[in-house]
Amino acid sequence: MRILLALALVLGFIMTPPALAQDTEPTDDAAAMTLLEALDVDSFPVKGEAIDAIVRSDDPRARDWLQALLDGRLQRADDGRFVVVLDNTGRDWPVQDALTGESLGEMSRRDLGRIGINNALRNQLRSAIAVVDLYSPDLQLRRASAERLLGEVDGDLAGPLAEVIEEETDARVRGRLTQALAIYRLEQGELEAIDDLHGSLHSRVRVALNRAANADDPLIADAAREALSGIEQMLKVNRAAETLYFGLSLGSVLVLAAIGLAITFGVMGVINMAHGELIMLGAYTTWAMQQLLPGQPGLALILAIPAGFMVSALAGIAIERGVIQFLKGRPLETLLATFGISLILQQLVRTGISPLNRTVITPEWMSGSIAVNDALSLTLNRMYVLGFALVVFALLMLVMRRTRLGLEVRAVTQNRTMARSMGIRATRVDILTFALGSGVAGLAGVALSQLTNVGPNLGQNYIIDSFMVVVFGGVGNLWGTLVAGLSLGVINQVLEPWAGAVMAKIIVLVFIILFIQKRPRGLFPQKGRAAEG
Amino acid sequence: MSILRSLAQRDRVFDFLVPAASPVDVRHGPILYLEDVTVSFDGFKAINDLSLTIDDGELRCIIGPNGAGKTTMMDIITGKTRPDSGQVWFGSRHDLLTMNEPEIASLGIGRKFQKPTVFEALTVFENLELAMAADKRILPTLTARMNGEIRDRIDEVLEVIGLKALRGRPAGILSHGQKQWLEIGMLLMQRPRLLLVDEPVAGMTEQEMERTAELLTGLAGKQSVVVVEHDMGFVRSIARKVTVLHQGSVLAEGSMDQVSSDPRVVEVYLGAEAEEETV
Amino acid sequence: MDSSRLWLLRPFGERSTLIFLGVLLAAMTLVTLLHVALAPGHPLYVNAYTVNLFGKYLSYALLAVAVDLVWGYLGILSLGHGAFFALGGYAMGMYLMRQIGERGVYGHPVLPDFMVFLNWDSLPWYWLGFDMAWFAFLMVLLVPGVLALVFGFLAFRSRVTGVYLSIITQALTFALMLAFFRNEMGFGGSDGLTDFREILGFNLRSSETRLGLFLASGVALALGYVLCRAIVTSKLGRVCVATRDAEARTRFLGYRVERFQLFVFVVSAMLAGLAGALYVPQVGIINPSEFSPLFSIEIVLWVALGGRATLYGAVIGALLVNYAKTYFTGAMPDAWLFALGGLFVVVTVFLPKGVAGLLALRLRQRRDDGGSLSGKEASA
Amino acid sequence: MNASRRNMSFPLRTRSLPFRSVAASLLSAVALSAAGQALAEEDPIKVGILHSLSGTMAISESTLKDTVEMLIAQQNEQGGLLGRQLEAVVVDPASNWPLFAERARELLEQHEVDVVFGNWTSVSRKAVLPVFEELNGLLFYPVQYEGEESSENVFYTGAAPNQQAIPAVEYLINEMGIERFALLGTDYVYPRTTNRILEAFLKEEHGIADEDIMINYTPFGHSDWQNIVAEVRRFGSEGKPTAVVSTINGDANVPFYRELGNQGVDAGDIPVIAFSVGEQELTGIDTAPLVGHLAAWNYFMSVDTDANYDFIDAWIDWTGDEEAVTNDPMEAHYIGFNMWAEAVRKAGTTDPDAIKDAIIGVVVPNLSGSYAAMMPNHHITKPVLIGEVQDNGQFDIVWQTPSTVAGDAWSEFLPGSRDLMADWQAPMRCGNFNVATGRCGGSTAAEEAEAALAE
Repeated sequence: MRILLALALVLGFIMTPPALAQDTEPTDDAAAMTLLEALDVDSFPVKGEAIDAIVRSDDPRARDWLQALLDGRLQRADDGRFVVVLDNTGRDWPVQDALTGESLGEMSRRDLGRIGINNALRNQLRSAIAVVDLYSPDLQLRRASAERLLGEVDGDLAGPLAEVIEEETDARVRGRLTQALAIYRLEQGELEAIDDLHGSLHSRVRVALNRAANADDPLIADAAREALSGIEQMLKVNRAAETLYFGLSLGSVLVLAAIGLAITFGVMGVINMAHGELIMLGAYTTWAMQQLLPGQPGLALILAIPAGFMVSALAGIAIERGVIQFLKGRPLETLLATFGISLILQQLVRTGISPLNRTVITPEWMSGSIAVNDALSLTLNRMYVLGFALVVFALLMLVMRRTRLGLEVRAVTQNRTMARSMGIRATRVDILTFALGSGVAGLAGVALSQLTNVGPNLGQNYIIDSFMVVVFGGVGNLWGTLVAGLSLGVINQVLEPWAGAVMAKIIVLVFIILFIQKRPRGLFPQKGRAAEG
Repeated sequence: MSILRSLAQRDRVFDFLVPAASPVDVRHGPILYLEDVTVSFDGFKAINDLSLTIDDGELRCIIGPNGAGKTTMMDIITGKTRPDSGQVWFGSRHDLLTMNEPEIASLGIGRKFQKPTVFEALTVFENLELAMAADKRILPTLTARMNGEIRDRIDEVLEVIGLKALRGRPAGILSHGQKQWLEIGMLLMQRPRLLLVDEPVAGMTEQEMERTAELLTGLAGKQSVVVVEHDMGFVRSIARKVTVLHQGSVLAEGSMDQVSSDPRVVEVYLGAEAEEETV
Repeated sequence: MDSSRLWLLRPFGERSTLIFLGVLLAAMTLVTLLHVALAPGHPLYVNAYTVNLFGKYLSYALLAVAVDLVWGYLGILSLGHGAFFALGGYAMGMYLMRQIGERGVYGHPVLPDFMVFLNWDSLPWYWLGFDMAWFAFLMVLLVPGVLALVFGFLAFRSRVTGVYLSIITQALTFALMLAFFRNEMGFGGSDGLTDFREILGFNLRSSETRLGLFLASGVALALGYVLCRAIVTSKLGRVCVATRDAEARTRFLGYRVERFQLFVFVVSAMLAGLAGALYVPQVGIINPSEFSPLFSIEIVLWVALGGRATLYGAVIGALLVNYAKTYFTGAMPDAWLFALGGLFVVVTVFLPKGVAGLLALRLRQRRDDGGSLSGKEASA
Repeated sequence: MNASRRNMSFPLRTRSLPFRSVAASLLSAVALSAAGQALAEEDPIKVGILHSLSGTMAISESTLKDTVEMLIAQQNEQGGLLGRQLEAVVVDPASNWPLFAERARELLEQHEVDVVFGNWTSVSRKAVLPVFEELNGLLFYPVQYEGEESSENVFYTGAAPNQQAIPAVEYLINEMGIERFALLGTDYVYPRTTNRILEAFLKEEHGIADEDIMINYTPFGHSDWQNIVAEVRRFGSEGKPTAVVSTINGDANVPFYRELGNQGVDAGDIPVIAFSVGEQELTGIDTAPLVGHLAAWNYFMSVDTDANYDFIDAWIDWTGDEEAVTNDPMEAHYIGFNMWAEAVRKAGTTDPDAIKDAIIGVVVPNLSGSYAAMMPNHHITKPVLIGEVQDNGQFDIVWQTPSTVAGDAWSEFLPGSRDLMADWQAPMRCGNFNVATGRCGGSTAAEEAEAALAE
């Protein structure tokens, strides 16, 4: 595999750089056909040679073929033609001719045979494409290509690579390629190469240094060990930062799921067991938006934020008017009734939509991660959720502190009869509070659709955790919910590598149970006579 | 493991054979003694350096505007609220701050709440039965049997509070005034040394009020009674000694006439009343 | 001495208890006769499947009585009674597991199959003793009892009540479920304990044993009912009701409320454990899903539907809901969750006193024929 | 239906509630059983279907119910069996394991079905096993499982570990040059056993060192994979080619693959080979970041044979859903059903004992172009296929065993079962015959443990 890559690279590079091959004459179709036919064999090693041949062919269509092959779209029809499948969903697929590029309409999947590849070939294809891309004018492609070459450099590539480094204008690409070259030089026993590797957190560098630390040359071994110990120190810091991030991220999910509950439970004293299902409705709204706007998952997601809020808020109003208003002052009964509602909502989704999980697409700008450095990268979807949670929290605080509704809500919470006698319409406040809490649950659902399954059981998985967060934080205190959610998230993630995922969860639960015994009103209790209720 | 250990240490809690609390020692002075008691909620001092003594057999009225700390004081005496500092003694032997509500209750301190609380699902008779001074540990309660003596005692109290005809009805159907009496009846069943009565005549008719006044004055002498009340007319009709609370501490103390002529009291009261009227 | 025995006999003086026991006895006799005396194929013949089903219902009914004791009379809505039920079931399951002996698929004389399977070489300490019936049966009561004692001691001491208590009982059963799902725990992980062979020497796969278990469940239900009835009709029962309605007041009367709560909670947990122990040999498996919070909430529904604070209401509720469940999941599986969810809503909003409440209302209306007080009382 | 309604309304009208209620439910149950008996005299052959239609497992199991119903309809179109029509008896065990046992008993005792197709999880199979043995019923179990079982009354048409896990790992080692393995699984019996077998296999057969095997278990429905994926990433970044062998179950997969994608682990760096992720599970996942990850099954929807295309078309017509997918357990039911039908024809009766004798050795075509044979240990022969996920939610078959593999009831890699074998033919008729002691149901583990306890 390594040899093949080098071969492809060297030949491709020395004869004519493939990126520059555009202006050479296209080989004739018969030759192209031969090249492609060589791919239609069962043996993967033979296929590897065929790919190699395509790389060497200078055919301008080569990169497209390789890409189609990599994507599994290069197929052979029963009549012997090679086609590129444009869309492979359903029973009939639109195709185009691989040689001429003209559209051939739709073909039945029965009549098409795929040119299969495996992971070895996939790596070979990627490397071949990467080498081609090293000369690409597109900076992103060059960066990706440089990333791939780390640890893949050998004798044949070292010389040309040095020249590429000279001419490269982008500092990041140059740095990466220098490291790639340094790893090779270190393998060759060059002591100075270690200087280029100092402080790099990349795992391939570490592997190379580890190997060097066991080298026969004591000078190199010592230098490598010294470089490694520095790296290890930095890794520890990064590891801690990573765990903190994981914890905050998990915590933000808990906060989002719990904060709506903190409002309905804390402010109104209503135990809403259907809260999880309101979250689920928000998630399904996201899915529905994406169905309505095919091809624009990002826009759909953004639109789902208000839509999810509205859907859950309306459902919340329906629950409040339909059931909860009849159960004033009987919190345990609301618990049972809303539990019944949660069962009904789940089953509605199951029979109305599907018992199967729904696919919610993560938009491009939310996938992947931001690399802080080579050892620490923060996943983007979770970063967005964390930010979203904080924004939602801030807005809620604003609503509670700065608006008339917030004032009225607080008044009703403190003393319902007094508030009513002062002209506050307690019923209206109840409806609005419940709508607000439910709507926030919908927002949580929109966020969760980016992290986990969107299915009928989504809500159930969060309801107990949400109650724990609210109770732990102290009922009727939004700050408490924030602190409780984030700290439980961090505790969980710190414990997890040490105790395992299940034990971590059990420990957290037992901790909360014991904590409630110690401080029955949570971290931030309401004080005074009003709290005695 | 530590849970088990704490269970073991607290085996006292599960010991059903602890002797009943020893009688109150009033040989060396007052039956209730509060000194420098302070308690605050969220920075607000509900009780501020309060000192108060109640003599054995005394009937004391405590008045004061809203928020003066009357109910909080009751809470402290009965163990519901713990003060931040100060001392509370029952007789000269019992430090109430080291005890919880049932312990305090079984020492002989009975309390009637501001809002009448009776057990609505139980009958009037059963309410009194539960209140009766008896062995209140688990097994004796489980095996307790009704006998003639107990029945006589309950009937006696029913007579006093005038609810004999309603003995078999659930307490939930009683009128407001009847509930107040039932609660007083429950206090009587406890045979307390000290009765704490919070606003006994709120919502009562003139006639009912008179009866209540009779009841309370009849109790004094045998028991010590502390009455917290808003209704000045009622206070005047029963009071021998009055304490005025203001902002968590004692403003004035003495007979009704002395107190009502005290300029500070007048200011506090009139000011407060004027304020109340504007609301 | 005399008096302490008398409180247990007190329920026999009540008409409702006598009716309840009479009906139960009659039903048990009828099922037994129809099962034993008639030949299979006779239209009234009750087959072993049905006997088994009824046995299961009866153990559920006992569980419902246990929940009603704490919820109806003490006002503690436990959303974790499934945990006590499951622990009793596990204790019984461990006994039954040890009874398999060499007949397991691996033929190991001591270790249950799943331990051989997971390559354990000896029995964990907490499995010791479960080969003896008396020890296992004792554990059926003790394990749930001790858990309830420790949990209740902590909770009641710090006056965690109402909604908070409900939520932490739910957390308790959830934590136990997660724990029992772990294979390292040594309780068979998600598969739990199964493949039982015999109990006290009787073959579990014979219909005679099944009939015996059905009768045992009936007897346990009767005993449990009488015990609970004795408790709630005693002065202690009235203290419980007083605590439920006005906890602070009860404290000021000199009752150590937390001890009464603890006592009743522990009794209830033990009854739930007993119900679990009767349930397991009849269904042939015990696994962690019995700890699921959903199940615990469902039990509460049985009680709510039947009517709180009546005990016999709990029995009616358990029988009704489970019969409906058997029927619905057979006839229209999709409708079951709708029906169950709808029941929760309808019962809490429109039938706060449950079926028993309706019944009592009818009775009273008939008795005092348009009496003005009855309506008021029912709504109070 | 009437019975239940009557039962529900009784308490509202009468005084002596408990008696009437019990009596009513009793009567209705009796009526039910009487109805069952009357039907048993009729002609059709009854086929029981024991798959959850509600609860958490409904996602996977309800399609299997439809599959069996489709197969029954197809068989009836061809004139049924032995000149009799087939009739499906469907019950819903509602994803509740004790209810599985109860429903199995109902099928066998109340409805007197001739054969049952059903179950998905191992625990549900364990729960019904005693019932089938007691009442001598026949159960066809269609899902890949951990092995270590062979019952006279159960036919295992899904894969045993040697028909899925072991070939998959051999593929990783031989074809992809993998040297380190992260075995991730949901904490239940199937992953536990599979991973133990794989661990033993990797160490004994391929000399993989302890530090090159990482094992991790997570609870059902686990949704926060940050830590574990980070750990896998570190585990895989130490120079040796690494793969993840996943026995992660159902719902936990979506967040797992998502986290993998987001943390930048792609199939080229650390491929994941899954044993529980099939076409149906992929319908709930955005497959774009998964392309290239692997799955090992005995059937994929993308198998290129006419039999398969016919099956898919029939399935699409049956469900009326153009996007309907087929998967491995469906094929297992297809095979199991045809085997049973063949055995009924061969035996000329539906009597369980006759079927048990007749079915061993029955050979029927599977959907991937080869043949499935029922072995004496009640497992069947299957080809093993490795597929790579494509962006359309299908698998591209990249490798398959040259011939079919016979399922092992007892793994040779577990010490407890090394000496056990199953043979349900006369004269042996034993599911756990110990070749070391020559006894049925015995094991050397017994003596070892006794010695261990004695110490």
